[in-house]
Amino acid sequence: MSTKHKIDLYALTWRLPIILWQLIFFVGPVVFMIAISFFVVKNYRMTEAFEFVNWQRMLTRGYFWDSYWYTLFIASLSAAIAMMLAFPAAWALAFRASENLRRGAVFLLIIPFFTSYLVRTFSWYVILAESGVLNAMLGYVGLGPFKMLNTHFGTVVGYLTLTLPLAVILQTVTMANIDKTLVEAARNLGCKPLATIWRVVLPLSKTGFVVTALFCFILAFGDFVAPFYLGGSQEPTLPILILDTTKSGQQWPRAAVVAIMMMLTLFAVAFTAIMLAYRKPKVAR
Amino acid sequence: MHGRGLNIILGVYVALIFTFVFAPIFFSLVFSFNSQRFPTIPLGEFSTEWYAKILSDPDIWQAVRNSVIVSTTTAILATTLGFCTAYTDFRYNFRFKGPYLALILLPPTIPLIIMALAMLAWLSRLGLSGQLWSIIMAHSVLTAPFAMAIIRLRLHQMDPDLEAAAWNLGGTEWQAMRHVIVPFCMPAIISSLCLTAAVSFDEFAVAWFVSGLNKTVPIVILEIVQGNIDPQVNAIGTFVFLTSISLVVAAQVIFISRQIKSHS
Amino acid sequence: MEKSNKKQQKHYLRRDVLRIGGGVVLSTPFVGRAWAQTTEINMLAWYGHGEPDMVGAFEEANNVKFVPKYYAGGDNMLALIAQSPPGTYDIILSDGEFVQQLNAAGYIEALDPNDYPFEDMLHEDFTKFPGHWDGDTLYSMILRGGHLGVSYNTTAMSAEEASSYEGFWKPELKGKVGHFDWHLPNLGMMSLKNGNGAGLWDLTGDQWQAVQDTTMSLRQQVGGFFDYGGTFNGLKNGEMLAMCGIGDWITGVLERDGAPVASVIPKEGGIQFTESYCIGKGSSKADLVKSFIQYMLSPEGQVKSAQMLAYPGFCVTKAGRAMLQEVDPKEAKRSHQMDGMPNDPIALINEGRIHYRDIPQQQSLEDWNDFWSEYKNA
Amino acid sequence: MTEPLVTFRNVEKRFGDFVAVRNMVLDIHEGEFLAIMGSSGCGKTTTLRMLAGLEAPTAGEIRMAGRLMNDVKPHERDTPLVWQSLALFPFLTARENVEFGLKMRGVGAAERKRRALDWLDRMQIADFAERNVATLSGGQKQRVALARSLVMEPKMLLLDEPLSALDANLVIRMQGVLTKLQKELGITFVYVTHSQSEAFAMADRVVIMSQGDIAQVGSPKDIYRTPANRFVAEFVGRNNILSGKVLGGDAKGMQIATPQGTFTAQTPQTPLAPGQSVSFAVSADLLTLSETEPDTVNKAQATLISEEFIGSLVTLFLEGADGMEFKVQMQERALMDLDLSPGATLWLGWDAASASILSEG
Repeated sequence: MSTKHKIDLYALTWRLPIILWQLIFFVGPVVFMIAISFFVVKNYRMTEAFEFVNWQRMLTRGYFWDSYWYTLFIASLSAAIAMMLAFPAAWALAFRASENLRRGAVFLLIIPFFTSYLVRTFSWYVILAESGVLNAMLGYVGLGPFKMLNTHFGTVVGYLTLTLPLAVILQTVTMANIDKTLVEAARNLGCKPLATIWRVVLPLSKTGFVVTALFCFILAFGDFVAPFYLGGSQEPTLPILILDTTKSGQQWPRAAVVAIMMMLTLFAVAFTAIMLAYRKPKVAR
Repeated sequence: MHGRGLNIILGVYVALIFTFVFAPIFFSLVFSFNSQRFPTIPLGEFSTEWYAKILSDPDIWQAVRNSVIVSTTTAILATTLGFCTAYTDFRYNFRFKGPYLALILLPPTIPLIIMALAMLAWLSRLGLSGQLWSIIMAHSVLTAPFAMAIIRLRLHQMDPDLEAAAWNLGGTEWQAMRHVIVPFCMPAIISSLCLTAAVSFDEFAVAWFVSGLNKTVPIVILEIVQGNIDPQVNAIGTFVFLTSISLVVAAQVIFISRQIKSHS
Repeated sequence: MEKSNKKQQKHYLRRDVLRIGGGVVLSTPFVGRAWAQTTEINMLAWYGHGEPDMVGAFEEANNVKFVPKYYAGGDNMLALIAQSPPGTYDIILSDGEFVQQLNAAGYIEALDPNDYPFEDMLHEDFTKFPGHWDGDTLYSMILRGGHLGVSYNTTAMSAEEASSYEGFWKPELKGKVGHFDWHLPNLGMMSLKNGNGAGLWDLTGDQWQAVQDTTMSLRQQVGGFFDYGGTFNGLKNGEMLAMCGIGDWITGVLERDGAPVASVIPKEGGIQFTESYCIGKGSSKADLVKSFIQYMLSPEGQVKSAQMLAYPGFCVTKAGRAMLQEVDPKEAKRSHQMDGMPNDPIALINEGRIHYRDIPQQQSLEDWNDFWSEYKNA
Repeated sequence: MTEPLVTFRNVEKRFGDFVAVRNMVLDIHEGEFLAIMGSSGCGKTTTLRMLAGLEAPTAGEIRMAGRLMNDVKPHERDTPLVWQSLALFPFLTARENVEFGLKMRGVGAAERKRRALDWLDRMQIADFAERNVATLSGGQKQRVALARSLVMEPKMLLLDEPLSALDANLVIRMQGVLTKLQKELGITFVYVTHSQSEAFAMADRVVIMSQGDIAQVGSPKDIYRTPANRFVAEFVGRNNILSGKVLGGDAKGMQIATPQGTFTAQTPQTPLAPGQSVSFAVSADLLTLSETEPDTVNKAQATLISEEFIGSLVTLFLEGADGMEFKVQMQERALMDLDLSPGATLWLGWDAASASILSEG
């Protein structure tokens, strides 16, 4: 706590190694990736250079932009669906469930996070197949079969596998932390239940919800497993494009271009979201 | 507020959500004991064939061994990184604290596939790719923020006077760290070790890119899914599930339940 | 650079011991630690080539252990080699048409032709396979081949319909046609459909445009793009009723499993994939690898290749074929590897209905690849 | 007196632009009970933290027994602190908490235990020695905290509002415990508080701080009866503060003209020139109240506004000329024969000795 200008060995011990570690293993790779996007590939070998050819090539390709808008769309859509599906459950857990029940539910929802996502995806594959579990069950009640695999539906189911538990957990925790008396006060003042949610619960949970939606978006945006195995990679999302690009002929520089475009998009989305989340709520909406 | 009917509807809804979340886990378990190579309805016979197969495959044992090495080392490294950052954030104020915190907190916002690409390119440039170490370095960066968050939350609950009290009673800064900060954070440290180990144990995108010829369990799963797809995947999945779940339960029992309790 | 890629690791378990039973294994998983050190051979190959059914017996006999890295396409293979230090891979299983590029880039060692049974080849093409020789120097040893045509679900398509690539456009198949996610075999087939015949890889600008148009017209039929596992699963569970870009190498596995699928070589002609072994440049285990290649070219090895669990390929040696007929007549019959049988792969080659897979002659691989990405996004 | 235990010489502490302590000059003597008092943000806690070495002065010198302490680290000092939050280690038992300092100083386990139990016994909580501190009551925790500091056998004990979290009854009890301890041990207590009653009840000397400055140092009685300046007068007790201009005066008294009339106050040590602006304070309990004009030196008429009872003590609020509010404090029975209906006009009276001139500061 001294204000001396001597080198404080103790303070540096907790600071310097982390800075170094993160510079080498986090900043390093990201910066290097940016550098790579200017390299060129000759005979399947990457050669150092400073050329814009990769940028030019990728950004002028129709399929890049098709993938880009599709990925943005499907990731946003699945984040929105995850948020909406999660809300009633989270609301019930936050306001209607006992504390023990809530804790148990959150605990259960943590479990899937630590089971293999690949295995769960593979399981969906079997469930959603035309001859799969779900269609068989629907068949008993005379419905279907429906084509669910290799469709946008399949992709979204895959994304939800990843994001829905997270959305429910974060929403529940957010709403459980709302001061209950505010909700009761609103009810007491004659606010109808739905209006209470709209005028009291949602504004109070805004920050938490925006962050939750952002996480859902990030997870879906960067996932290649769901669109590939459940969506039949049509249309290919950006992560699949990255894989395709690296697979075909060491085109790392072009993959780097795609990756950088993804990062820029994410930063833009995250920035907007954070601005939204921390903006002062309008009074009396 | 009104009543029973709403509660029932909500209960059913929550049950549906849980069904969605647990269906793949449940069916994976079922298929792992199903004799068919390509599971369809109706199911085939009960069989432990796939378990016998993975248990007798030395490559899978090697992968398990690799995964254990990677996840424990990652857990220790990430928790150390997380602890240092959390403590620095708790204790100090300095000019570039914002960037400093961003440095450790940003990685999860970057999609794994991008991290994977960048890591491989960078590590092979440094001559560090294709080894177990490569996975560990990448995973430690990816999981440290979770460790940081857990430990920071715990420190947030600590009376800041405790550390000063230790100095005041004649302890050096190092002694205070050892006898006060670390014991106080111990539950969070253990939780963090469990959680980071579990995350690392299941991560495949980055591991797949940087691992070279060293395979961890999720990479083996990925290769089976990409290649000779068969219910071994489910058997391994069940195994991974059991491992992760014991780690998570440990973490839960020790720390998380306390967090939720004190926050609601 | 680093030696670690080649670093010797202890071989923990021996397969035969483990086959005794899982329970024993579970209690003593690392019992093999004290055993003699095993030489590791790094293999770069398509999925399945490093699995126990292929290499297990050789590993046993020679106290070696194969460490496989699987790739997904020839350009992927080249990329993987390019980004690894020389000597990383001891043995490379390459598609025939990529050998030339491997050689040009200096990734592979020369072989001694006297080591291998060239006198016993089933077809003269196999002795002087394109790209495998540079003048009189041998660089790659052919292992096996397979034919690509129309693969289909026999309940959804008749053999008649499948006998032309036209079959993919059958209205009932809308959304049920799948692609193996690699441009070469798919675009090759479209080129054959356009009647380019033997010139399927040597396309003028107009022809290339026509191939693109033909391909695009198929897009509405397409239900997905799959890797090996996905192709497999899609055909098996009926999600896909016809697949473009594959052949018996996938349907054969499913047939063995009792699925109603088949592959035929349509009247426009079929494509042959050819798989060949190369020795990685700078490998310190070239002698071991050589004896492995010899082993795989022996009748025993050829039978293993024909029976390979991941996907079958036909024998290239007469002795291998004879032995297959003897030890596994069922598989020999299923794969038509019997003289006088219709669709005998060797007979198909003799009839001129088979074209070896190659890389585009007038366009770059990149152009094809770019079009493929566009097509996927369409 | 012997050489002071602690000397502050022109000590200043800044946090960025904020000056927490300004040009502090203060001696702390051996064996005294010194209270530092002030409202929050006045610098009292910063002063204490500088004594403990938790903050280093920005300028000036702090010496302990002659030794310059500015840059001596906290753990190299002998200044145990009883924290406002108590800062007991929640993962340790009561005994382990008390042992902590000894452990840091490398005292052997057996010796540590003996001394810790000894002190716990002395604080009458030996029964709870092996209990986790989280399970103890507020008063018990307080005693553990005291024992933890005193087991170090310091020459000086620092206390930072240690009683602020306790309920009123317990505060009185603990005040007794603290004064008794201090007398028995004969060591210096430096006690920081915002509570007048605590400071005045226990301390030998009180330091009153305001915005980083020392406003007054003195015995409780000095401060109460003769506040040095307007701040102290307003802060301490219930003072009536009147402002005006000096007319003149001699050693016996000074005449001051105010909007409420001309009054005589005690002559300060530094005489004031006529015409100078000045304030003086009269403690509320030194005012007399009557229906007829009193025969005191100073008198003024005022209208009763309201009254406030605390037990048998009554505070009356009256309005004098120019809207000046007077406060009068007295026993209830002394008011028996007065007409106390609101709006009644009453006479206030006080002696010149009761009115002390405040230095402007």
